[in-house]
Parts: sequence; structure tokens; C-alpha cells
Amino acid sequence: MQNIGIEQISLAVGFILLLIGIWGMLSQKNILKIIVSFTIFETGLNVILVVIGYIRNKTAPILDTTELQTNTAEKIVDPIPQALVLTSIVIGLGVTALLLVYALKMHKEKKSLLINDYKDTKW
Amino acid sequence: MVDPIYIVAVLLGISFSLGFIGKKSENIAGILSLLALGFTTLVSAQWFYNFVTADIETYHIFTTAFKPPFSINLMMGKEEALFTMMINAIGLFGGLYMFDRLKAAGKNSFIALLMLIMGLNVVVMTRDLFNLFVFLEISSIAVAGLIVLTQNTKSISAGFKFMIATGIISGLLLLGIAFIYNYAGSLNIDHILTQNLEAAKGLSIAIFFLMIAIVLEMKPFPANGWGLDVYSSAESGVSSLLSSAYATATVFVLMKLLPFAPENLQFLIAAIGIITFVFSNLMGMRQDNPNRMLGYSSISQIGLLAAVIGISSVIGEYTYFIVISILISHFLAKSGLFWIAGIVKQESIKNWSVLRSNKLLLVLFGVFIFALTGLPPFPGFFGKWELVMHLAETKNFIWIFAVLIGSFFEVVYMFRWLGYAVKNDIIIETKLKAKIHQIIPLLLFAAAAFGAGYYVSSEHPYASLINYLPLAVALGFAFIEFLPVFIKNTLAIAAMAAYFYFNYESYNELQVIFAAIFIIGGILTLIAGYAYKGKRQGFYPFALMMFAGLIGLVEATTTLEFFFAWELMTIGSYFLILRGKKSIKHALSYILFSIGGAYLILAGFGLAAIGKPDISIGILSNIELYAPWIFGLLAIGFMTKTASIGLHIWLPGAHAEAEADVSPMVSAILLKAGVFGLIMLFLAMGEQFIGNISFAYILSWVGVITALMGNMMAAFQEDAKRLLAYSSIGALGYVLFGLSLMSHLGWLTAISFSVTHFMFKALLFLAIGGVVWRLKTKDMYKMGGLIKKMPFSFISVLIGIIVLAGVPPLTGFAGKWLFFQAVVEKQWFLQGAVLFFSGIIAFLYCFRLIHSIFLGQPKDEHRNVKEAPFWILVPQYAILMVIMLFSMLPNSLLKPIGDMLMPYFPDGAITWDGQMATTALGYWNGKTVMFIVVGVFAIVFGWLVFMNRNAKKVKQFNIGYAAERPFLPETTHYAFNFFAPYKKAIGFLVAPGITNFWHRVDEGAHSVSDKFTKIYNGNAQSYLIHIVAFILVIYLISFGGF
Amino acid sequence: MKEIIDRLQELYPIGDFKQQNKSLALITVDKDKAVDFITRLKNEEGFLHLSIITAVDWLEKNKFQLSYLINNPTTKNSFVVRVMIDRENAEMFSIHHLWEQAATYQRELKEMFGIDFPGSPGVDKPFILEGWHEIPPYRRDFDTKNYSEETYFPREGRTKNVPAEYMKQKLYPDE
Amino acid sequence: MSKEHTEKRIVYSPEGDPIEVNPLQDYFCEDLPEVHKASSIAILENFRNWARSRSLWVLGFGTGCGAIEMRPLMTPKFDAYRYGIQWRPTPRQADVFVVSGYLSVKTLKRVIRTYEQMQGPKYVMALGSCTINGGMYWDSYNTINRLDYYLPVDVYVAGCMPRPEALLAGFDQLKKIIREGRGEGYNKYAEEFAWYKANQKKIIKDWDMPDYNW
Amino acid sequence: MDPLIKQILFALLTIFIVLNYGLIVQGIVRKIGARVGRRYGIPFYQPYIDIIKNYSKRTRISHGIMYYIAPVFRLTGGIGLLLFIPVIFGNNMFQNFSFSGDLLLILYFQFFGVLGMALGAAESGHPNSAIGVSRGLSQVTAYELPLTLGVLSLAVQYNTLNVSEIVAAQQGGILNWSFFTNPLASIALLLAFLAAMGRSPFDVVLAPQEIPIGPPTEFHSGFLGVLQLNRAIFPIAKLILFMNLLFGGATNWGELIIKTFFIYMWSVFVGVAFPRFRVDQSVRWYLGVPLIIGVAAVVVSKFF
Repeated sequence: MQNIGIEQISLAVGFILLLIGIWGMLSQKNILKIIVSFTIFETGLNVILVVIGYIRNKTAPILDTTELQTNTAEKIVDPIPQALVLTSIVIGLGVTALLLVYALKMHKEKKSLLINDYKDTKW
Repeated sequence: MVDPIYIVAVLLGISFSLGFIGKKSENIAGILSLLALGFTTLVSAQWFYNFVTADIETYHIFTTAFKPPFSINLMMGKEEALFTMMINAIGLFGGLYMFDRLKAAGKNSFIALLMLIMGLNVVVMTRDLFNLFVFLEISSIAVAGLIVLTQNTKSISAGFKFMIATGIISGLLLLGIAFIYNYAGSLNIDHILTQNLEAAKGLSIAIFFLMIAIVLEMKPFPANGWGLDVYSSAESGVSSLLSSAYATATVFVLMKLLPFAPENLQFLIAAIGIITFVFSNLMGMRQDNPNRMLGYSSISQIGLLAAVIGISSVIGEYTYFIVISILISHFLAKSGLFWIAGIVKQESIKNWSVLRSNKLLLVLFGVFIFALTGLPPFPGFFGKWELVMHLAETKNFIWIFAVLIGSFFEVVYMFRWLGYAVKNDIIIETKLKAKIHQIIPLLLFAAAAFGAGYYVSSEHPYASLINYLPLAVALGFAFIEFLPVFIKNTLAIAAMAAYFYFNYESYNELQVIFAAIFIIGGILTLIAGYAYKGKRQGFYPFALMMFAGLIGLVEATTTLEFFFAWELMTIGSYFLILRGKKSIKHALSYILFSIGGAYLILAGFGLAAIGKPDISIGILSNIELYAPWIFGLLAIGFMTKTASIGLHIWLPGAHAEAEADVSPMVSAILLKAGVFGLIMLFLAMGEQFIGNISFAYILSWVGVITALMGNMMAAFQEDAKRLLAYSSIGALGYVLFGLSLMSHLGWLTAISFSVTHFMFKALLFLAIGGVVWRLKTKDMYKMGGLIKKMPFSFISVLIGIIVLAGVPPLTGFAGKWLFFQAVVEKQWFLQGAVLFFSGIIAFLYCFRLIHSIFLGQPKDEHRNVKEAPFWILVPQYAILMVIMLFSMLPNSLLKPIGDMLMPYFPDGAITWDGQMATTALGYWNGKTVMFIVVGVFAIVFGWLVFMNRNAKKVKQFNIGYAAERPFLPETTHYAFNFFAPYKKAIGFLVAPGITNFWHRVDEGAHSVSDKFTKIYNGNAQSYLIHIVAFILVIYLISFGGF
Repeated sequence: MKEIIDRLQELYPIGDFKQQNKSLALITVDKDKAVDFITRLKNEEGFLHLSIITAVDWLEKNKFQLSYLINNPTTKNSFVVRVMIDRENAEMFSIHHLWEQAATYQRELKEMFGIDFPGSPGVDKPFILEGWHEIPPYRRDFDTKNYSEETYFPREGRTKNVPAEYMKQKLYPDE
Repeated sequence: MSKEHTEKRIVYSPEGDPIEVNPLQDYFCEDLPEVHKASSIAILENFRNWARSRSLWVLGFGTGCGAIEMRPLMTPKFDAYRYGIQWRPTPRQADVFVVSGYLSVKTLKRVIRTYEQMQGPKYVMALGSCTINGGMYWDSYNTINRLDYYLPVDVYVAGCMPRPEALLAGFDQLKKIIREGRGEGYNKYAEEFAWYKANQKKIIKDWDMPDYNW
Repeated sequence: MDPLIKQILFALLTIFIVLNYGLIVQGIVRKIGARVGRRYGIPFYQPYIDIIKNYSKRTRISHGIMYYIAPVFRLTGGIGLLLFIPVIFGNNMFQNFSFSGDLLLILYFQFFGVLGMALGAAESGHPNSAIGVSRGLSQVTAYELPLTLGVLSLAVQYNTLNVSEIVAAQQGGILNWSFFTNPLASIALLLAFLAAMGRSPFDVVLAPQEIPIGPPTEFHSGFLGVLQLNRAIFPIAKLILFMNLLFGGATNWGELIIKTFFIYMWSVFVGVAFPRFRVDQSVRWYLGVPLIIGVAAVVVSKFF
């Protein structure tokens, strides 16, 4: 099992976080907990994203030292997923913020944070 | 040309700069945003225009110095131009529509709008997967921002559900993109596609995630509760954006990304789409809230598009045409409907009668409903046609079934809605006032619907042959609605007369006969329209549309033209029927049966076109494959119009509730459309067999039972017009039987009887219509003794029933005589005897009609009634003249028809010697019969007058009444339940079995619909479970070898 | 029969019990108690059937006698319940609530005797006479012979004979 | 029937305009009967009278107890058919009205109406002493004493009740009268209409029909 | 002589003969009915006297124009029907106007008078008339079904709808009559014939006791006289039709009179033996046994 390295573990962690997030969203009745679960889900996603760009024994694509500036492609991990993760985190931030605003507004309407209380539109 | 990047740039720039504008200056913000959107719309429109006209090359936008795949690039092709144009347009006009709402919500809402449109523009144009994800997220965040324009519990919780659901979906998308990058090493769509990735292990799961996310964005059944809640609770303008802009973009994304998916996944997507289409429409049937109903409809339409895109590999090059035409219909109609819903603001569609207070909105509403349900002349019609044709061509029959049944469900709820709007009794006092900035987008979109229809049809190789002239004339009448009836009527008659005069020479004999029934008959019934006062709004456009459809049927050379005309006629007649009192239920069942029948015809034409180079009507005559199926589908389709037994339940109510001159139009003329269809079908296809049994044989029994049941039910009606309506059912049974005889005499009977039936039924309906006009009741037992008040109507009815009953010497006997000769010749005696029996039953209702209305005791209330309006009498007497002519000289009617039939049925023709008709079996001389009868009558009459010259005229109660005296005419007039003993004897035969059957079908469908909608219980977590379960199931199906 | 009366004697002032025959008895009851009494007979003693209501004009006593003939269909016994009421403004309580058909008898009595039954359905409608304007014809103070002679053009020369004597004279004139 | 149906009332036309209904005037023909002269050609009239006498269609309307005596006429024992006598169920087609016994005022009204609805020449045959002088009801408050004050009687058949033989004899007498051209009772009725009507109206107090029932 | 005038004269002669025959046979039938009831019965010429009597009525009333001309419709229907039937086989002149149409014309023309009469009766405003018409029409529908089946069966048998040809095919001996060659159709037709003649047990239309003689209840005087003329002609016309269809037609008037008389007797015998049916009963009866026989007749003649 010498193949198991940091990337596999991270991948597993990412998926586990992802699943925990989904499980939380499905099982928690409190809206805030759902939002927290959602952020967990996103975190898992971001971890997976980072893992995808990771290549073992390579460093981050920050070209601060001169040695990295030669043969760069061989020495650094794939920079694109990292860039993607940044964007994704930003978007996740936006979404989470919006969700929290929604939670606030919902609480204002009904003084309740239970998801089961918000079934006005159905069928 | 303006670089498309400016679309993004301007939208972004303006939305950023809006941040700098002061808090109070929402007006400036709004105008700036609209200007920006206008600019982007113009840009994309310009691109599209150039793509269409100049056929320029696709334009690529590179964002950095690197070329893709190392950088993000955008692309502007013909499709992109069209889609961005649509998105920008809905942004512009939606923004205009919502202007005051957005303004009230503050400038940030304008920013949200701009961001949404910008996001969607990029989503359409981008060629980079991650870029796609980012801008999809931006759009959905913008939507979430717009949802809270209405701040109430419903919309907020709906927005929350939306955010959570799209969050998960975009998570999936991101996962898919990440893995694709992992395996393909690129994010550029074109680049990925050019690599051969078949071998890449694990890529399929990545693509699965990608595609499933896109599919989930399209809100597939059943994982779509979150979308529905948004549709039903958000501001209508926002719903329209979501439905038109957002969904349009997702459709384009699916088109763009489809090449990623392996073939089985494509089919799976298609299957999901079609299931969504069918089930969403099914569930739409039980909706009462207009926005939610529109939501179901949106989802279903997008599902249909997904299905079409999914099977694009099967359909081939026409996918684009189909998708575009259906999408444009959906896009224009759905935004229009959402906007109107926003103006009407009624929670229940039953209250939409309020729409009547604003005629313009009502008209627009109708236009959008028709555009949405894929009726001509809107683009959806051609899309649906082409779709069915291609599905048939590739023998995907279950798909055809699904498409048609789903469309049918949609028709059910859309037309119920329309019916409520036009006709529901619920009176709501408020007067609808739409602001000008709300009306402009609606008007433009409605105009665009027509324009798009014309454009799409001009793109289509066969649709471009359609003769739009009659339709244009009919629609032209919509613009002169302000004129009084007299002028419009004259114009209508002139238009029809001129059309017939200039065209009849180009018709063959059969066409001439039916064109004469349709047009001359139409003119005759239109003459009665002079009796109406005022403007009679909403009559002429639809009447002429119906006649346009009818004449289109006669002129059709391709199946598409035929179907187009058929639908046109259905629409026109639907509105005519809807004009009547209490017509809402009947008009709905009429349109449902008509559209159902039309879909069968469509399927039949689709099957017929398999393996044929073109779609001319002639292809029906040399069909190798599925001939019995085609025949059956078309025959049943046509029989919905002839109201054969089992398909007749729409007719009585529809005809009975219609206006005085509409009843003859729909009963005497419209039904002949079905006859024409059947004749065309029989002529083209000849006899078809299922096993050993001929279709004609089956149809003969259908015809016989129709005739028997129609006539028997007519005998038990209390409502005069309903009686005549059932009588029409019976008469059409005769025609069907005559046609099914498949012999010269049989056809001669059928066609001549069609002509005769037109005459006497128009006569009777007009006369009874005149009576109802004066008496304001249709119940016969409330009338009586009107012979003295309405002698001219009486004579009409008298002649009418003598012709109907087929008693010599009038021309009705010709039909009976011919028919019997034909029966004996064909040796179908049992049918013949039953038909004779039903003919005798006709006496029952004929007598009842004339007795209960004109004879017996006059009622006190009717002492001062006047003769029916002059203009209603005029066509009656014109018809009477013709009846007398045909009675005296039967060969003037029968001989031309016989000659026309000679090429088809050379054997067994009648030989004529003067007016003497001879067949192999018998003979008949109409002229001598007339002379003898008239002669004997005159002599006997003279004798009686001589004997009784000084008879004392007495009044109504001077009757020998068992030594008592009658006290009230009501209790002396024996008219109610007139054939009570007969009912006792054989009334069980007319138990409403068929009506009950259809009611059960209706209830069943609705309860199934109800059951399914219960899965959307409003809980965000349930919706998430749906999504997760959906993903799992689809995963198992695609990978688990389900 | 007697037993019933004995039992009811305490509750109602019943006079003049007369056993006409085995299954028919005549009794007299006060006007005020009559309906009560009949109700009891119907509800508790099984006299379920009202055969007839009729009246006798006791002109000399200035009374009307109403006779209710009621019958017990199981024991086949009948009572004639007699009620004496004043002749002036003759009025009696209606029993149509016990038997619907009583309304018809009462209508007839109103027309023929002028006895009113307030509340009885249709009691004021003419029953068999059409357009009668005289005093009610069954009252004994109505002179029917006089009325007939005045009204119906009696034929002159009509004679009255005792049939037996007349026939004897006609058939056997010699005896 | 109750009175309200003979009084004036207002109904409303389909347009909602009021219409006044006067039942007696509006429902019934108000004309009075006319005298119809016999044909001046004697032989023709004699022939017709012969036919009339040989074809007596009797209105089957049992007015009193005599109705029961008419039934045997149709039986094999008496068989009135052989004389051309038949029963008709409707006054329109009948020639002879057999008033079969006592007439209460109420019945008389119906008898008059029925008689007037018959077509002339028409004949009345009155049965029994009740129709002649009141019979056993001579002093009744409600039974007429003599019919000839109200209708033109052609033949009286005496008896209480007359047997069917007597009826046959009466018919024979009627035939004789008709053949002699004296069967013009209906013309007499028209001539002295006012007198008959006055007598009728004297006893029929609620006259709810026109003066002559066509 | 102009053949047309000659034809018309012969037609008048036919009408005259049939009228007298009809009146006499009516009297005789009533006489027979009386004798069955052990009565002496009317003189056989009583129908003549009745008609003369009705014409010599001096007053008559009219309920309206349809009422007025209803008897004309009725008699025209009767005479027309007679004239469209070939009366004497082999005699060109007594074919009358049967060149105008075949069996179907005859079958449908019977309704001419019926319908006209029904209208007139209805205009009289008498509820009993309307009830009578309702019953009559109901019954007509019922018995027309076996009638049609029988006629169709004959049409198959002889492969023509021409009455003269049907008669011609039956010539040459009693056993050639349809009555023997096609017994099922004959039974169906003869059962239908019972109601067509309107005699008991199918005389509920006229029902003297409940709805005083039904449709003609308001007809009197000259109107009734015209109706009585029709009542003489119309049944005889029907009898001649049935004779032509089933019993080989007639080659001279004597044969015609004998045959039609015996056909008439069939309905008379049934009539004096059976009481009246209610309408629903007779409708159901005709849709039972006679219908089955009719169907059997058609099936047999089609397949055998």
C-alpha cells in the first residue's frame, strides 16, 4: 500500500467532508446547521479540487525562489486547480453569505429556524 | 460590428458603476441598466442578423494573449447570437416590465438583474468549463437576489430552497469539472473534445457529474421541487426571467456540452427530459395557482427540449430547427404569460375572469397560450410537427406517444385557464390596469411570436408552402374590431365570396363540393350575423379563422398544410364555441377532443411519412408500412370532428350553447371537416385490414351505433339546440356508414347526405336559433304554439324536419333511397336495419321539435314575441329554395357527385334518365313523385276547403277537455319528457355510459396528477433528498447496468 | 270497551257511555278535552284509524254534535266520540295533525254546516259546492224545498203519490 | 279549481315587459253561436237527415245514475250498434248527448260546456224523471229540476231509471224526429241563447267560462 | 287518348275501387268483430253513412292552419301510397304511378301522412293528441325494425327493390309465394303488419278510454270525414303492399279482394283475441321476438 500518500488521504478526507456535508444538509432540521453543513460540503469540494492539482513531491506554484524559475513545470504542482479553488472559495463565500441572509429573513418572518416550518409553497 | 465582449463589459461596467450612484437615484440606475441591456440586445441582434443574412464566420474572443486551451475564450456563433439575443431581450423587457418593482427595491436589484443577464450571456458564449461554472453561480446568486424582490415567507423560503439546491448542483458541477480537468488536463471545451478521451479511465464519471449537474439545472422530474417553489412564489417578472432567460441558457449549455456525453448518457438525458415533460404536464393539470402552473409548464417545456437535444443523434440535422422553434415559442409565451400573471395578480386561475376587463391583455393572453401549446401559426407548431415527423421516421413510437400525451396534458390545463379567463362566471369588480411599461414588452413579445412563427415556417421546406392569405385576412379583422357588425359582416362575406370566386376553378370536383359547403355555407350563416347589433367583438376574426382553416383543408397538398389548416380551424371554432353562454365546460371538452384528435392525425401523418421523400397528401396512397395503424390513427382523429360514438361527448354542449348563427356554423359546416378528412383518407388509402376484418367494416358499425345513439339521445332531450346537436351526431353516423360502404352508391349517399345535412341542419339551427333569440330559453317545454307568432320560422322547421326525416317528396328522401340501395348492394343488412331504425327514431325528435315549439299551447309570456330577426330568416329561405330545387330535380345534386365518384368507384353507378334514377336494384323519380304528391294534395285540399270553408276560428283553450277546462297553458302543453313510455321501454340504451367513461378518465388523470404533486411537500430537505436520490438512480442506471 | 272507559274516566270527564254493540261504543266528551282524549285513544289505546267525522244539527238544543268515528284495527273496536258544540259561531279544534284525512272531513263540515276548524289546511276552500252563497245547506234552518222551488224552475203539474196506493190504484183500479 | 286561474294576472315577456292576461278573454273564443239554416234543397236535406238518423254517435258521459243503464246497450242483448248508434269518447265527434239522470249544479256546468263543444246538428236525450221534473231530488238544494230550461232537449225518456229498452225506444223516437227535420235543437239554443244563458247563470254562480264554449 | 290522362283516369278508378272496398271491408270487419262478441253488429254499409253524416255536419271549428290541412296530409299520404304501389300485376294501367319509385319510396311515403296528421293533431293544442302521437311514433319505431329486416330479406331473395319484379318472381303457383319461399321474413313482416294496421293489441295510439281516440281527438265534421276516407284507403294500400310482397300479388281485382281480405283477417283475428298492450310493452315486444325473427330472416337469406 505504498501508493497511499497525502493526495489519497486528502481525497478521502475531501469526499468524507463532502458526504458529511450532504448528510448534514439532509438530516439537520435547523437552518443554520444546514448552512454549516453546506459549508462543510463546499470545503470538501475545495479539498478535492486542490488534491486534483497536487503532484507528489512538488511545491506550490509560487515562484518566489529563483530555483523554481527554471524548469518550473517539473517542480511545481498544477497551478490551475489552485486558482480554481480560490474562485470557488470566493463564490462559496458569496453563496454562504446569501444563505445566511436568507436565514435571517426567514427568522424574521416566522421566528423559527426549523426547516419544517417553511412549507408554505408545495404541491 | 460591435465586439461581443462589450456585452460583458458594458453589463459589468454599468453594474459596477451603479454602485457609485447615490442611494436616491434609482431612476437613473434603472434607465442606465435598461440602456445597457438595450445595447447588449442590439449587439447580439446585430450579430444574429449578420449571421442569418451575411453568413459570416464564427467569431472567437480571446481574453488574454494566450490562445486557448491556455486561456478563457468566448465564442459568438449563430446559435450564440440567437441565444444571447433572447437572453438580453428578456433582460431588457423583463427589466422594463419590472421597472417600478425594481426601482422600489432599490438600485441593487438593477445590479442583480444586470449580473444575471451578464452571467447568462457568458454562460452561453464561454468555451471554458470553469468559466461556465463561475458564471452559472453568478447567475444563480443574482436570481437568489431577485427572488427576494417580494419579501414574504413564501418567496424567502423558496429562495432558500433554490440556493441550497443550486449550491449542491453547482458543487456537483464543480466536481465534474475538476475531474474532467484531472483526466483531460484542460478546461477548454473545444480542446477537450478534440482529444480522444475514450480511453481515459474515470472520465466517464466526471462527465456523468458534469452532465447530471446540467440536467439538474434544467429541473428534471422529480428533483425539481425547488424550482417550482421559486416559480410559484417569486415575482412574476423574476419567474419569467428564470423560465425564459435562465432556462434558455441551460438549454444552450446542454447543447454545448452534449458532445461530452456518451451515447447512452445522451439517451438517458433524453429519457429524463421526456419523463419530465410528461409528468410535469400531468401534474400541471391540478394546479390552481397560475404561477405554479406556469412553473410546471416551464419545467415540462425544458424537459422536452432536453429530450430533443438528448436524442439529437437520432433526429439529426433538424434538431436545431426543432429546438429553436420550440424554445422560441416557450421563451416568448412563457415570459408573456408570467408577465400577464404579474399584472392580473390572482391566486386562483378561476378568478382570471378579471382579465376580461382589459381586452388587450385578454387577446395577448390568448396569443401566448396558443403559442405555448404549439398551435399554428406559432413556431412551436412547426417544431412539434418536425419532431414527430423525425421520431416517426426513426420509428421511436413510444417517444411520439410521450410527446403527444405530454402536450395533451399541457393543453388541458392551459385551455382550462384560457376558458376561465374568457368565460368564467366569477365576477371580480376590479378593473385591470396595466402600466404602459408593462404592456410594451407584452405587445412586442406577442408580435415576435407571430413573426417567429412566420420566420420559422419560412425556414421549413414545406411550411413555406402554406397559404397564409386566409389567415392574414382573418387576423386582419382583429384590427377592425371597432367597426359595427354591419360593415364587418359585409366585409367578411365579401372576402369569402371573393376568395371562392377566384379560386374555385383550380379545385377538383371533390374540393369544389366541400369548398362550397364550407364557403357558401359559411356565407349563408354569416348573413344571419346581420341580425346582431353593436360590434360583436371577437367574432369575426375567429369565424374567419375557422373558415380559413376549412378552406385550407380543402386546398392542402401536403400533410403539413392539412394539419396546419386543421389546427387553425380548431382554434377558430374553439373561440366561436366559447362565445356561447355556459360554454366554458363544453368549449374545453371540444378543444381537448379536437387537439387529442389532431395529435392522432399528427402521429398518423408522421407514420405515413416514413421512408417517403416528401409529405404531400399523395403519400397516403402508397404506404407499405403500418398502413392499418396510419389508417386507424387518422380515422379516429377525423372521427373526433365528426363526433362518432365514444368521441361525441363534446358536441351536444358545444353546439347547444353556441350563439344563433354559430350553431349552424359548427354543426352544419365544421363537422364536414371530419367528413372531408375521412373522404380524403378513404380515397388515398382504400380499404385497410386488421387481420381479416376490414376497417371499413368496423367503421360501418361505428357509424351505425353513432347514428342510433345520436338519434335516440336526441329524442330524449328537452333542450332544442341540444336535440339538434345530438341529431348531428346521428347524421354524421350516417355519413360515416355511407363512406365505410366503399362503393359508388355508399359514397354518393355520404357526400350527397353531407350536402343535404348541411342544408337542413343549417336551416334548423338558424330557425331554432331565431326562436331562442326571441324567447331567451332553449327548453322546448317552455315554448309552444309559436306557429302563429313565427310562421316563417315554422315553415323553415317544417321543411327542415321533413328533409331530415327523409320523407318523400323532399330531397331528404334521396339520401335514404340511395343509402338503402347501397346497403342492399353491399349486403350489410344488419347495419342497414339498425340505421333504418335510427332513421325512424329521427321522427320522434323531429316531431317533438316542431310540436313542442310551434304547436300545442302558446304560453302567456310569448304573446308579444315577434318573428325571428329578418337576417336570420334570409339564409333560411335561401336554403329552402335550394332544398326545393334539389327535391324537384334530384339529379342536379346527385349527378355531379356521381360523376365525381366515377374515377374512384366506376361500378354500380346510378343511371339517369331525366330525373329518373335507376340502380341495379330499384328506381326513383323525384320529379314525378313531387308532381303526384303536390297534385293529390291540391285536390284533397280543394275538397277540404270546399267542405270546411266556414270553419270557426277558435282560441287555444277551446278544446274538448273531458268536460273540464284547462287553466294554464303550462299544464296543458304536453311536452316535457315527451317520449316517457319510450324511455321506459328502451331508455336503458341511452344511459350516459360514454360520458361517465370520459369523466372517469378525467378524474383518474387528475387524481394521478394529485398523487404525484404530493411529493413536492414544500420541505427543502425533501427536495434535497429528491436531488440526491435522483443522482443515485441515474448513476445506477448509467453505470449499474440497470 | 268498558274497561278503557273505566280507565280513562278519571282523567277525562266522559259522559253517556253507551255500548251500541259488541265492537262499537258511543261516548260524549267535552269540547275542550276532546282532542286530548282522541289523541290518547290513538296513541295509547291503539285506535289508529279515523273512519269519519260527521255532524248532527241539534237545532232545538242550539247545538251541533260532532261525531268522530275511530277504529282500533287490531281489536276491531270502534268508538264514536261525540262532542257537543255551540251552534252560534260553531268552532272546533282541528285534529288534522292526528290524521291528515281529517282535514278533508273538516273542510266538508265547514262547507255543509259552517263549523269552523281553525288551522285545518284548506278549510276555507270550497269543497263540492261551487259558488254557494246561501247559509250552509246542511243546517236545518236552511229551507231546501223553498230554495229549490225558487231556484230550479219546478215543473208544474208534479204530484206526489204514495207508491203503494198509486200502483194499487193503477194496476187494480177495481179493488 | 281555485279561482286564481280565472282572474287577471300579469306575466312577463322574455324581454321583461309585463303582459296582462285575462284568462276568459284570451284563452277562449268569445263569439256566440249562430243559427245554421238547413239546406233549401229538400231532397239533399232529407238525405242528410237520413244519414244523421242512421249514424248517431253518442257522447259517453255518465252524468247520473242512468249512466249504468247505458252500458247494456252495447252488450249482445240490446246491441245498439245495429241501429247505427256508437259511443264516441269526445264531444267534438258526437251527435247525441245522453244526459243520463239527475244533474247537480256542478255537473250541469260541465254538461253545458260539453254540449256547446259538440258540433251541430246535435241532439240531447234526457233520461229519467230527474231531468224531467227533479224526480226524487225535486226539493234538493243542489239538483236541477228540469233540463229543458238549460238545454234544448229533443227527447225525454221517463223512468227512474228507464231500462235500456226505454232508451232504445228513445233513440227510435230521436231518429224519427231527425228524419222529420225537427232535430234543430241546437238552432233553437242559438236563437234563444240569452234566455238559456240567463237560466244557466241563475244557478251557476261562479261562472268561470265564456258564454259559449266553442 | 293521351296516355297521361288515361293513367290518371285509371288512378282515379283505382282510388274509387279501393275506397269502396275499404269502406265495405271496414264494415264487414266490424260486423265480424260483433259476431265474435255474439252481437248482431252494424250493417256493413254503416261506414258510408258515418262519412255522409260527418260531411253533413253544419258547424266546424279550426284550431289553425296546420290543424286545417292535417287531414289533407293524411289523405294525400294514403292516396299517394296507393298510387305508388302496383295494384294489379300484369295490367299496365293498374300499375298506377309505381314508375315513380320502388319499395323504398313506398316504405318512406307511409310517413308522409302520419307526420302531417301528427302536426295537425299537435296544433289542436289538446294534450291527448300529443300523447297519442308520442305513443304512435314510439310504436312505429319499434315495428319498423322487423318490417325493415323482412323487406331487406325479400330484397336479397329477389335481388331487387322493384315491387313489380318481386311480384313477378312469385308467379306460377302458390308455392312460389314469398310466404312459402321465405317464411322467416314473412313472419317478421306479418308481425310488423299487426301494429302497422293499428288494431288491438297495438291500438294504444287511439286508446278511446284513456286519451279519447288520441291524435284525432279534436277532429270532427268534414275533417273527420277526410280522415275516414283515408282510413278506408290507407289500410287497403298497406294490404296490397303486403299482398304484393308475400302472397304473389293479384292479377285481377277479384284475386286482390280475396287475398287482401284474408290478410286483413289476420290482424282482425289477433285483434279480437288479444287485449291491448301498453306502449312500452309493445315496443319491447317488437324488439324481442319479431326482431330476432327478422334478423334470422336476413341472415338466412344472406347466407343460404
